[in-house]
Amino acid sequence: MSARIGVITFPGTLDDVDAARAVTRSGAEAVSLWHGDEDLKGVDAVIVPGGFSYGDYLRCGAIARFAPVMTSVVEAAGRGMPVLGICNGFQILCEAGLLPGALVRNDKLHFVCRDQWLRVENTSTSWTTRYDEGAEVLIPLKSGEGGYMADEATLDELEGEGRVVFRYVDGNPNGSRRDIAGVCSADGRIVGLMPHPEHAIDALTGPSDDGLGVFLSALDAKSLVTSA
Amino acid sequence: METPAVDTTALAEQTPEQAQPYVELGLADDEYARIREILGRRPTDAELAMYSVMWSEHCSYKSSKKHLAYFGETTTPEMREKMLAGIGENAGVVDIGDGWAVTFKVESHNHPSYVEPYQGAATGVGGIVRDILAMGARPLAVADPLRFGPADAPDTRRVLPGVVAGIAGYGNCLGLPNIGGEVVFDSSYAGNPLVNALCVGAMRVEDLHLAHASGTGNKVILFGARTGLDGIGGVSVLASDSFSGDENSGGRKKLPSVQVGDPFMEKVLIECSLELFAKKLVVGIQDLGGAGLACATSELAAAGDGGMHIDLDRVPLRAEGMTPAEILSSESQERMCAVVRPSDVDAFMEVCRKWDVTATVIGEVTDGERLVIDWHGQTVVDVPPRTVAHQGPVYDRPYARPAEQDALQADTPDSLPRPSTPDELRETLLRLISSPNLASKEWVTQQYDRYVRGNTVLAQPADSGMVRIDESTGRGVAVATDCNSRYVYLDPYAGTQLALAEAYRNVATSGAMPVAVTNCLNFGSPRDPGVMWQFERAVHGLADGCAELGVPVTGGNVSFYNQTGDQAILPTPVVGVLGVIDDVSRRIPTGIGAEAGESLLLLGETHDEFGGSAWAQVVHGHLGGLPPKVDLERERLLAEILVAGSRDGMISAAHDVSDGGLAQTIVEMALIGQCGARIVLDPDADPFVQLFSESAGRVLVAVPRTEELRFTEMCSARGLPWRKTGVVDPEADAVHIQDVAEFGLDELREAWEGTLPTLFG
Amino acid sequence: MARVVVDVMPKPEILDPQGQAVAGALGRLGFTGVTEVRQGKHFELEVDDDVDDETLAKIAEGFLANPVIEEWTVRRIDS
Amino acid sequence: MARVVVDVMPKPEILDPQGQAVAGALGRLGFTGVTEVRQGKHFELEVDDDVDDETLAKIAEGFLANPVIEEWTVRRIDS
Ligand SMILES: Nc1ncnc2c1ncn2[C@@H]1O[C@H](COP(=O)(O)OP(=O)(O)O)[C@@H](O)[C@H]1O
Ligand SMILES: [Mg+2]
Repeated sequence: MSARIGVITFPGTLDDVDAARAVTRSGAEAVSLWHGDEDLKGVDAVIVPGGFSYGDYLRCGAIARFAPVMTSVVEAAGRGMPVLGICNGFQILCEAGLLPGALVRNDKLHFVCRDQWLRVENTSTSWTTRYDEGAEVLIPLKSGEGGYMADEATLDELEGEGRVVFRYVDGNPNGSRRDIAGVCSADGRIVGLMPHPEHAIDALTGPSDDGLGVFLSALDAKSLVTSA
Repeated sequence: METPAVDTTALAEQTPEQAQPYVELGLADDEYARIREILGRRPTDAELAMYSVMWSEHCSYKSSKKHLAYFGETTTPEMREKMLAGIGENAGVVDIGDGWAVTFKVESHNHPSYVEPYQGAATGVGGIVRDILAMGARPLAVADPLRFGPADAPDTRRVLPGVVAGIAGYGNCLGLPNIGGEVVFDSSYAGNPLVNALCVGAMRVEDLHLAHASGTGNKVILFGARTGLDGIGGVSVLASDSFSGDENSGGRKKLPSVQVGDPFMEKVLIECSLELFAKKLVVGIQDLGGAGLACATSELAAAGDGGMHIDLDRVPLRAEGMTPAEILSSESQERMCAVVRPSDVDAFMEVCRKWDVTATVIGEVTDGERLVIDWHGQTVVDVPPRTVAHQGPVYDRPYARPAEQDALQADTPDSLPRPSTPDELRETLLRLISSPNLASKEWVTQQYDRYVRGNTVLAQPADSGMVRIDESTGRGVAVATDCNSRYVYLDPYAGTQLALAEAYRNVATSGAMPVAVTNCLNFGSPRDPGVMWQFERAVHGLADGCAELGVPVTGGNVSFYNQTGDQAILPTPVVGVLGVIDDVSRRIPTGIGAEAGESLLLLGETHDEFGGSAWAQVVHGHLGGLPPKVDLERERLLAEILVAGSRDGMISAAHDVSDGGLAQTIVEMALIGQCGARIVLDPDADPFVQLFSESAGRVLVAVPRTEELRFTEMCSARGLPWRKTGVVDPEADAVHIQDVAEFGLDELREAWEGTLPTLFG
Repeated sequence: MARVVVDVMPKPEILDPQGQAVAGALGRLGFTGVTEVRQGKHFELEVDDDVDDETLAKIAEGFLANPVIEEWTVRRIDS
Repeated sequence: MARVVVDVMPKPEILDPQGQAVAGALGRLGFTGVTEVRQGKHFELEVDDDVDDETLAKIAEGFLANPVIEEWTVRRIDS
């Protein structure tokens, strides 16, 4: 039976169709999850996609983290279910305390949409096993509040534990500390990143198909648990 | 403060002599007289508000209607074949095959964007997206043709970043990819920038929704944002006492006519509406844009087969003490109005609850012929809806070719000193590609999300934006908007045809077949006979051009009064062309270097044509003479060749030749493809003319060596002139123009990409 | 050296989608009793002592606030 | 009914690009003497009288501010 991967839709989520397409393209089944339902429909992993949940009012992700579905996600993540947060999803996971740090306004103050080179720094997370160590990938970045911030102690800890998963190369687009584009939880099962691998699954509609590896990796991650 | 007495129809009957501020509301004496005649009494405040706003230039097209009729007259039955909805609907709809229908339209939001650039531009995007949604379509993408004053003017530094941030802030949050547009600088736009927004949407043919309120007993439901004091502007004179007496008696002070957008609400409204359509819960639907409820109720009722009764007390309000006139003319954003069968109301409300969208039954369709609106149990509006929506005044404004036009056309660029030595040519090229109008627009476009929804196949920088509509078949559409207003100024008829030709060519250059046209006609004051002449010529040029190309005008928008003081903007009829491609995987990109060996072929003919050119502007600050010649027969042939070339895989890259000439085209193809090229000019012709002339009807194509013979034979057989102009050179990090100069790609990149970041930070 | 605080708020008649979103979320989070929320900007400026009130007013009106849609207050805080 | 003001500011050690941009622009506009600008958010809440300080503190810390990067103050304003 193929893996079933949930894709959450909040009001204002935009890239849910894209995330679902990427899941399907990788050979898994995409299951759509609604922000107002606590039910995770028995999925093996969850993607919190990009967009502007609740208009990004107050702070990006600040309102969405309180949605009923997030209660279940936090609980399932605690039991080891793989969770991926992309862009707004990354912001939501940080707000929810599943990942350390916070995302702030880009240093140049403008929204930035561009094809961005990233280095995959950790290939043992649930979402990166299909990449070669140190691989450089070209993936769209599109965000206005993508600057990764955490205090020095946290940053040192992340570096020390190998929890920086993706790093910007060829120029830091948004002022992120230590060029961090994505991080993971201590057990490597929760990953958040600002760039959009789901927009790089096909050279027709994206700059490359380099992003597919993220979704294929989830097939290998075979959940420790399945959501109830 | 006591609530002001409400003006009712009963009161109006009793006080026929009461003076009314119709002049302040923009109505002429005879227009006011006509309203009295229609109603057989004086209008109430609320009626006066409705008529004044619906009979405004913006809503009634009173100065342009007479001329716009020419579009209908020149549309042949053959051109009409694929049109499912045309002029007169919210947006035109075209059948693109396979059961798909596409709708697209451009609208202007010029004045609001000058007053408050961010919100003005943001709400411009919001408005056009609701227009497309109101056709029953899912909005797919947006584009934004923009015009500003000189790039280095201080006010441009206020307006441009705000406008761009507003379009980005709203469009990105809506989840609509931005796939194109224009950024043009000219001093004539200094006090009057042009912010035009285009939206394209798609639906299954059977899902087309028209704005009709039929079926007696059907409910009228207002849904979306609450109604506040947004954009009331002029109508606030009805509540102020400056007109009827004492300043201090508590009337409302004049409100800023600025609207603030809530893109999140709009996103939710889109998803909610699409779910309502899918569940077939909607009989008729109308977006609320300019003129708010006044427009939506009168247009819905006018288009239906009965009357309508509205209970204004039920409208959810955001501000206290709003008068009926204010509620009717409020331009609060993110609202829609639907007509729903009574048996579907519960299901309708259920969908709205799911999306957390406020929805309220505010009235119903009646079997009468009148639009009746009540407030606190009394009737404040009782009118024949057609008189409000469609029977506004029609002006036959005087128009005349300005006396200066001859002198302008006689002032040709022929005597301007031209570069001739290799050094001069080299310097001219670098100067042109770094000039604000020709420089890379990445500073603007990288603020726009072009990826969202994962169907964008081409976006800026590209000749046209292209989105996939059907993932299973690969069917998609391409859109381009163009207008060189310098050409239009020199010759409005030919200049508008050149705008059409360029947009048409841009669509074909990406491999799509052009099928329909929309427009946004931005002009100065219609009271100026010279401006009216420009307008009349532009409409004729466009309509005749469309007839010649066989593509119908499906809709458009007119924006008059674009001027600073007495100085009108350059006439700017922005033309949008929609094309269809049956498989987006055969799109033609702009950048070279994708194939191992490619030849560069210039299709079309180059003449010594510099009137209105970028060279004349940048180097000499000159505008005079005649624009390049337009040959639509040639454009059509060129398009057929490009589409055939794309279908048979004979073209690996292509880019049209327009502003800045061939030099600009080559530089962009090289920089976008990050690949060098060797160019060989015709030794028997002037290199300056070959590099910088702006002759129309030309495209530079890259053809794989293996296809070269087949492709050139096709061109020759069909009578399209072509000339081999060079080869792609992936080994070289340079563009080498034989006997002229060599340019490193880095040097070109710095010149082309450095300008806007330097100006705008 | 003085510290100056400038608060900038959307005008009362102008839509405040952010404030509305916050108010809505508070309700869903179970915080009852908050009937309205408006959200604006808060600036803290360190200024030399010779910067006078008129200059501060100009900075607030002409730059920190957008008078078309916002209102503002300027306060000096002793330090 | 009471009015409550919550001000939320980036922590001193967190980069504040918006504040920096404002400070830079003021310099270019010829306003000398403004040595530092920081930009945060200003919330005005209308709350029922029975909403206590503890609840307000929770709203500020748990929702209006993100303690990872921001600090905040809560003030009641009589009305
Ligand atoms: N320049 C034009 N060319 C063709 N049709 C036009 C033009 N300007 C306006 N129209 C048509 O007139 C109708 C009314 O336009 P408009 O008021 O902009 O529509 P809406 O009421 O949806 O805002 C529309 O169908 C529009 O397509
Ligand atoms: Mg409309």
